[in-house]
Amino acid sequence: MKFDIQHRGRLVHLDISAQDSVYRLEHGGKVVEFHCVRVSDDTLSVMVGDRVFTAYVHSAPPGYSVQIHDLAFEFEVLEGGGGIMGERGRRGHGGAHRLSVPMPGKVVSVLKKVGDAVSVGEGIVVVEAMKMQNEIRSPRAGKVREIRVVAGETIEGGATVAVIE
Amino acid sequence: MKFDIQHRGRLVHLDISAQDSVYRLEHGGKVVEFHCVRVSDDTLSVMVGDRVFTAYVHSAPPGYSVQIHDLAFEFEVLEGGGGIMGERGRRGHGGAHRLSVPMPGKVVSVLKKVGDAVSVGEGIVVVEAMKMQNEIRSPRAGKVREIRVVAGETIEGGATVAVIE
Amino acid sequence: MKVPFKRILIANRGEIAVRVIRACREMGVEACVVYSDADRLSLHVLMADRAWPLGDPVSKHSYLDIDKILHAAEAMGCEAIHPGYGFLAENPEFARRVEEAGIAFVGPTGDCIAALGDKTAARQAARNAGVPVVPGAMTRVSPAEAERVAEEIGYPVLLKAAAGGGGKGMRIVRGREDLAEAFRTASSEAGAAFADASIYIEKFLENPHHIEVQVLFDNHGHGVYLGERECSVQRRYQKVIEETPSPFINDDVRTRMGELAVRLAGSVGYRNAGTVEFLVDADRNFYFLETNTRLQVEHPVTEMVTSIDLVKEQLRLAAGQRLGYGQSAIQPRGHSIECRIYAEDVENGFMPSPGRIVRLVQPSGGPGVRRDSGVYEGFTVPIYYDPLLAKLVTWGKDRSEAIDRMRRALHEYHVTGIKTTIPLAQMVLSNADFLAGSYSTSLLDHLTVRRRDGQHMEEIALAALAVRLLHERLTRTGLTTRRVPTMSPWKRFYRAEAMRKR
Amino acid sequence: MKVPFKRILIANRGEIAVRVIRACREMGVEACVVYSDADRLSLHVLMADRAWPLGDPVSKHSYLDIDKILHAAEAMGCEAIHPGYGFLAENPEFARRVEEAGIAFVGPTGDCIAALGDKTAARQAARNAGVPVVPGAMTRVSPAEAERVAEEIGYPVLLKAAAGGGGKGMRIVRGREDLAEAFRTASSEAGAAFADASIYIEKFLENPHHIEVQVLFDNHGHGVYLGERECSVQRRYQKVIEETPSPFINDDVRTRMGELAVRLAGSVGYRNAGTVEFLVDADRNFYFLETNTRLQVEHPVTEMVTSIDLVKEQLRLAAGQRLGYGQSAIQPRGHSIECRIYAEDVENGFMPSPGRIVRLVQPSGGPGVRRDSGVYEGFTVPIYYDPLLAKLVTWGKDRSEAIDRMRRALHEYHVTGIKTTIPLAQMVLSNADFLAGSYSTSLLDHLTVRRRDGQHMEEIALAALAVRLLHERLTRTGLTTRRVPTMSPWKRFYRAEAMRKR
Repeated sequence: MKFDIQHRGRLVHLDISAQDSVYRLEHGGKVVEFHCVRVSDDTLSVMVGDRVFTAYVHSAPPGYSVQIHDLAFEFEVLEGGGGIMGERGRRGHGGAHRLSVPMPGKVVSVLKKVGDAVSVGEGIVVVEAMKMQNEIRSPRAGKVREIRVVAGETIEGGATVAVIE
Repeated sequence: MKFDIQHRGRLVHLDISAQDSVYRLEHGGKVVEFHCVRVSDDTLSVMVGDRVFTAYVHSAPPGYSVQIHDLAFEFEVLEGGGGIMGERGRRGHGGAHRLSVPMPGKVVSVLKKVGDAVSVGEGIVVVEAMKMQNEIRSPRAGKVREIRVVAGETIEGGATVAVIE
Repeated sequence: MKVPFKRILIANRGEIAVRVIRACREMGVEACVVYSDADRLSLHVLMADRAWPLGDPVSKHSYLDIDKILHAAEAMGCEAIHPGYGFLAENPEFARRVEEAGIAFVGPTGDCIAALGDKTAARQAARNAGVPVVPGAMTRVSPAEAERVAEEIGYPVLLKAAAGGGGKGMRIVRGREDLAEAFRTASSEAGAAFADASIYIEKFLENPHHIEVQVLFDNHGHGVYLGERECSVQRRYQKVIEETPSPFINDDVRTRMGELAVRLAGSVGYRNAGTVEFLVDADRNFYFLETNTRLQVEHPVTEMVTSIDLVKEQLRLAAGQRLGYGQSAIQPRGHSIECRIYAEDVENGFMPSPGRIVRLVQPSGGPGVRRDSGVYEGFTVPIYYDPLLAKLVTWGKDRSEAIDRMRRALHEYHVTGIKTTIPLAQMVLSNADFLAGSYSTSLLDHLTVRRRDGQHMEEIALAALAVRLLHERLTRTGLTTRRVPTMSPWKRFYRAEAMRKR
Repeated sequence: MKVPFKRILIANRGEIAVRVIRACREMGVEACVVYSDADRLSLHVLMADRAWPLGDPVSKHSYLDIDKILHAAEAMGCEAIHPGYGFLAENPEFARRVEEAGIAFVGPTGDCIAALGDKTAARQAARNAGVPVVPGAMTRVSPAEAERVAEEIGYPVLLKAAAGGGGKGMRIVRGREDLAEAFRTASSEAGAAFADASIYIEKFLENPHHIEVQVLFDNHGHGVYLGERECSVQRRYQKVIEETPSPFINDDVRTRMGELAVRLAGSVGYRNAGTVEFLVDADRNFYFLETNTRLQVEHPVTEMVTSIDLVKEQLRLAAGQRLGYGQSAIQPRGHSIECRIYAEDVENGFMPSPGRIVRLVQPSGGPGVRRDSGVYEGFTVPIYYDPLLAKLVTWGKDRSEAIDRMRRALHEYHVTGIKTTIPLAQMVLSNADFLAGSYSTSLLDHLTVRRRDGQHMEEIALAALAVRLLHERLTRTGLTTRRVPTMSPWKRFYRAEAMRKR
C-alpha cells in the first residue's frame, strides 16, 4: 500500500506490505523488512534485525508525530493518510494563512486590526494560559484579512485567531 | 432505573436516577445521593458528602468486581446487567454443576472418569499454570457426568473441565 | 511516630497536594483537599480522603479565596492547614486568619511571613542578622524612584515583584531607556500573579549561582539547616533542574551559608520549614536573595540525601512537637538531582501546553528513582494553573551516578497529547558544562532546544508510521486487521541470519 | 565509572531482566535480551536495545536451552551474559559453556556453582569453613536411604530437591508412614522443575527464621558482606516479604554470620554476587542452609540500605575490575522492606492467575518507594513462567517508617483483570506479630487470606456498580451518555450543607 509523506519539507514515498507481523517497507529506493506488533493503540514495537524500538505514533493534524526514545519526528501525510483533512483545513483560501493558537487559553488582547500590515514575527494576539501571557506571532509578512477573536474570549487549542494574506 | 444484585447470597434491589453527575441510589430502603464522574473506562470517582472514593469496576462474569481502596466486592447481576449471560452459562442443565478452571493452563492429568462418584473437595483434574500444579476440586458431592478435557491439552480460563451431577 | 493531627486540609492542588497526601497516609492523618470545577478529576482529589468544592476555576475565586478555604477547613473539621507552595502559602493574612480560626497553620506565623515574605523587610532582617545583601532599594519603588535608585547603584538592575517568586513580574533592565516599559510590564504581571503590583529594585549580578539553604525550626526556637540546593539551571528565573550538594561551593562556604541561614531564621522567630536563597558570584561571595517561608518545589533532593521527610517533619512541628535532634544529626549522603517536568512546548518558545494526556509512560522504577507527579494518563491538564506536571528525582552515591540514573529515567519517560519539557531536561543532562558541574544561571540563556531528530532513526519512524497508516486504511476500508500472530520459525530464522550478515 | 562491556546478553525475562537493563543503561552498556514466542510483548523486550527470538514458550525449549542462548549471544555480539535468577542462573554447565565461548559469565565459575549449587557439596564446604550445618544426609538419597537417615536424625525431616530452590520439590515429613508418598511427589516435582529428580534429606527445624547474608567478591579474592535479609515471611517455602536489617538478630549474630559467609565464599574461590542462607532457631543459633550463586529476587532491600547498586557491581566485577573497597565501607542506613507481588488468587488457594492486566495503577512515587516491575497495563501475563509480577520496595529511616511507606504504597496499588497477592501483603503489613518484628517462618502457616469486605464500604461499591450498570444500559439501549458536566453551584452547596449536618 502506498503513502506520500512530507518530512521537513522533503517528500517521501512509502510502499508497505505485510505478511503476518512481518512488514516490508520501500521508501526512496531503500527497502527495510521489519517485525512489528501493537503494544497499545498508539504504541508499536518495531524490530529490525535484532534491534528493538518502541514507537509512539500520535495523530497530530495535519499529520502524525512519532516518538522513538528521546527523538521526535513530525510527518505530514499528503494522501491516503488520516491527516489529509487537517492539511487542507490549515491552508487558507488562496494565498491566505490561517494563524492558529497551539494551545487552549484566554485571549488577553488583540494587537492588530483588519487591514493592518504585519511583518514576520510580529505579534497579532496575546493569549494567556497557565499564568503565562503568550504573543501569537505572524509567521509571514502580509496584511491582516480577518481577526476572529476578541479580548476576554476563551479559545480551544488549534483555533484560528486571524487570517493573514 | 432498577437492578437486582446478589452479594454474598443476599439479594439487593437497586434503583438509581441521575441528574448531571449527581446520582440518587435507593437500596433496601436506604437512600444515598452522591456525585460520580468517570476517570477511565473502569474507574469511577465517587463523592458522598465530602468523602472521596475511587472505585475500580471490573466486569467479572457472571457479575462485577468492585475494588475500593484495599477492599473488593463481588456482585452478581440478576437482571438488566451485563452479567446475566455468564450467570445462565454457568448453571449446568438440571441439577448438574459445570466445573470450570479459574485460569488458563495445561491439563497435566485427569483424576476421574465418567461415572465416578466424587465427594466435596475431591480433585477431578490437575492443571499446570506458572510452574504450579493445581488440583481442580469438586465443590459438591455427586457423580461425574462428563469429562471435557484430556491430559496435555491447553485450556482457556473459565473453560469447563467436567460436569458433576 | 505520634499522630500530629486527626485531619488536615491541604489548600493546594497538583503534585504538591499529592505529596502532602502521601505524608498524611504515612502518619495516619486524614487528608482533606479543596478543588475548583477544573480539578474534579485531578489526582489530588482522587487520592484524598475528603474533598471540598471551590467552584470557579479562576484561582482568585478558588485557591486564592481565603474565605472559601477556611469554610472548607471548618466544614470538614480540619485541625491544620498545609498551604503547599504558591497560592496562599506566603500570604500573611491567610496564616493569621487560619490561626484566628483555631486551626494550626503549617508554616511560620503571619507576622513572620510578613517580615520575610516582603523582600524589602527581609533584606533588613538579613542585614541585622549579619547576612550580606545585594545592593538595591529597601522599599517598594515608584517608576520615578526606580530610575533614581538605578542611577545610584548602576545598571544593569533587576525589577522584581515585591510579593513575587517564580520569575513572574521580573525584568532585567540594562539601560535607563528601557526602565519605564519594563516597570510597567513587570508591575502588571505582578498584579495579575500576586494581587500586588508593587515592585522592588536591586543591582543585577551577571551570571550568578542561585543556591539556597533548607532550614527546619520547631515552635520552641530550635533549628537546623539541611544542606543547600544548587538551583542555577533556570530559564526566565524559573528553576528547571536542582541538585544537592552544589558542585560549585566548598564545605567552608556551605557551612557559613547554613549557619547564617539558621541565624537569620532564628532572629525572626521562624518556625517550620523554610528556605533562604542566596546569589553566589564567581568568587563564591554569597548575597542574601530572599526567603521562602514554605516548602519548596525542589524539597525532594534534600529528602533524598538527608533521609528526612520534610513534609512529615512539617506536620509534626506544626503540632508543636520538638525537633528532637541537632545539627550533628544532619549527615547528607550521596547526591540527588531533580528535573521539573512542565507542560510547555520547548520547540515553540516554551508556549504552555495544557490539554489531554493521551499516553503517559512515567519512569517506573529501579534503584534511585523517585517521582512526584500530579497527573495521570487520560487526565486533561487545565489551562488555569501552573504548568508543572511532575518532578523526576534521582539519587546516586555520587553526582555521576545520580546523573546516569536521571538519564536512564528520562529515557523511560514518554508523554503524548501535550508537549513537555522532557527534551530540555535531556539536553541539559547531556550538556558538557552541566556534566562538568561548572554552570551558572546563564547556562540556559543561549540554549535553543529542539527534539533531536536522528537521521539513523528516521527509517524506524517511517516504518512505524507506515504500519499505523496501513492499519488505519484497512480499518477505514472495512478490512479487518486480524490480531497478528508471532513470526513463523522460518521468518525468525531468516531475520536472525539476515541480521548476522550485517 | 568505566564501561565494563560494550554489549551484554540478559538470559532471562520479567522484572529481573528489566532490572538488569536499567543497570546497563546507567553504565552505557548495550542491553540485549532473548524472548520466547510468549514474550514478544514483554517489558524486557520492549525496553531492550536488541532482542533475539527463542521460539517455543516452554522454558525447556527456550530460556533453558543453552544452545539457543549461546547462539543468541554470539549472533548479537555480546561480551557477557547476565543470567538473572532461576532458569540457567545456577546451572554449572551453562556457566562453563559461556566461558568456553569466550563470553564473560556474570557470576561465579561453573566449578564454583557446582560446588555450592549442589546442596550436598555445599554443606561439606560449609563444614570445612567452620559454618554450622543442619543435621542430615550429605548425599542424594534413594527412598530407602531416606527412610534410614530419617530414623537416624529423627522426624520431622525435610525432603528437598538437590538442584532446587523456591520451595519446588520440598516436603515436610512428620512420620515414617508419609515418607514414601512425600518422596515420590517431591522427586517428580523436582524433575519437572529442575530436570533433576534427585532428593536430599535433612532434619526439619520447627518455626526457624530464614535469614540470608549478601556477599560480593571480585575475581581477585577480595570480598565483603552487605548485611543480612530477613526472609521468614514465606508460604510453601516461597518468600513473600523480605526486610533488612532483621528485627530478630543482634549485631553480634549479624557480624558472625557475615564473617562466616565471607569465609565460606572465600574458601571456594567465589566471585561476583552471592547469598548464604541460614536457618536461625529461637535461641539465635544459626545453621547453614544453602548458597545461592546468583542475584537474589530480594536484592533491592540491600541496595536501599547500603547505597550499593548490586547489578552494576556484578557487571563491573565480571569485567575483572577490583572491588575497590573493604568491609568498613559498608555502612547500612535505615530500614528496607520488599513485598513480592505474584499473579495468584489469595482467596482461592493461591491458584495462579495469568491473563490480561486490564488496569494497572502502580504506586507512583513519593519518598522512599521503589518498584521493580516486569509488567504494564494491557500486558497479558503468560501461563508458562513464574507468577512474580513485580516487587514493591520501601525505605525508611527506621523500620516503622519503612512499614508506614509500604502500607501507603500498597494503598495506591490497584490491579484488575488478574488476581494478585497484594491483599496478602496488606494483611501481613497489618499483622501484629509482623509489626512487632516478632515472627518466624510459621507466620503465614495458619493465615487464611481474603480481601477485606468492609460493610461501611458496601454502599459505595453498590453506588459505583449502579452507575456502571446505568451507563451500560443506556449505551445498550442506544441512549447516548453525554459527558457529565461538573455540578451546578446549588447542588454543590446542597452537598456541602447536607454533609455539615451529619
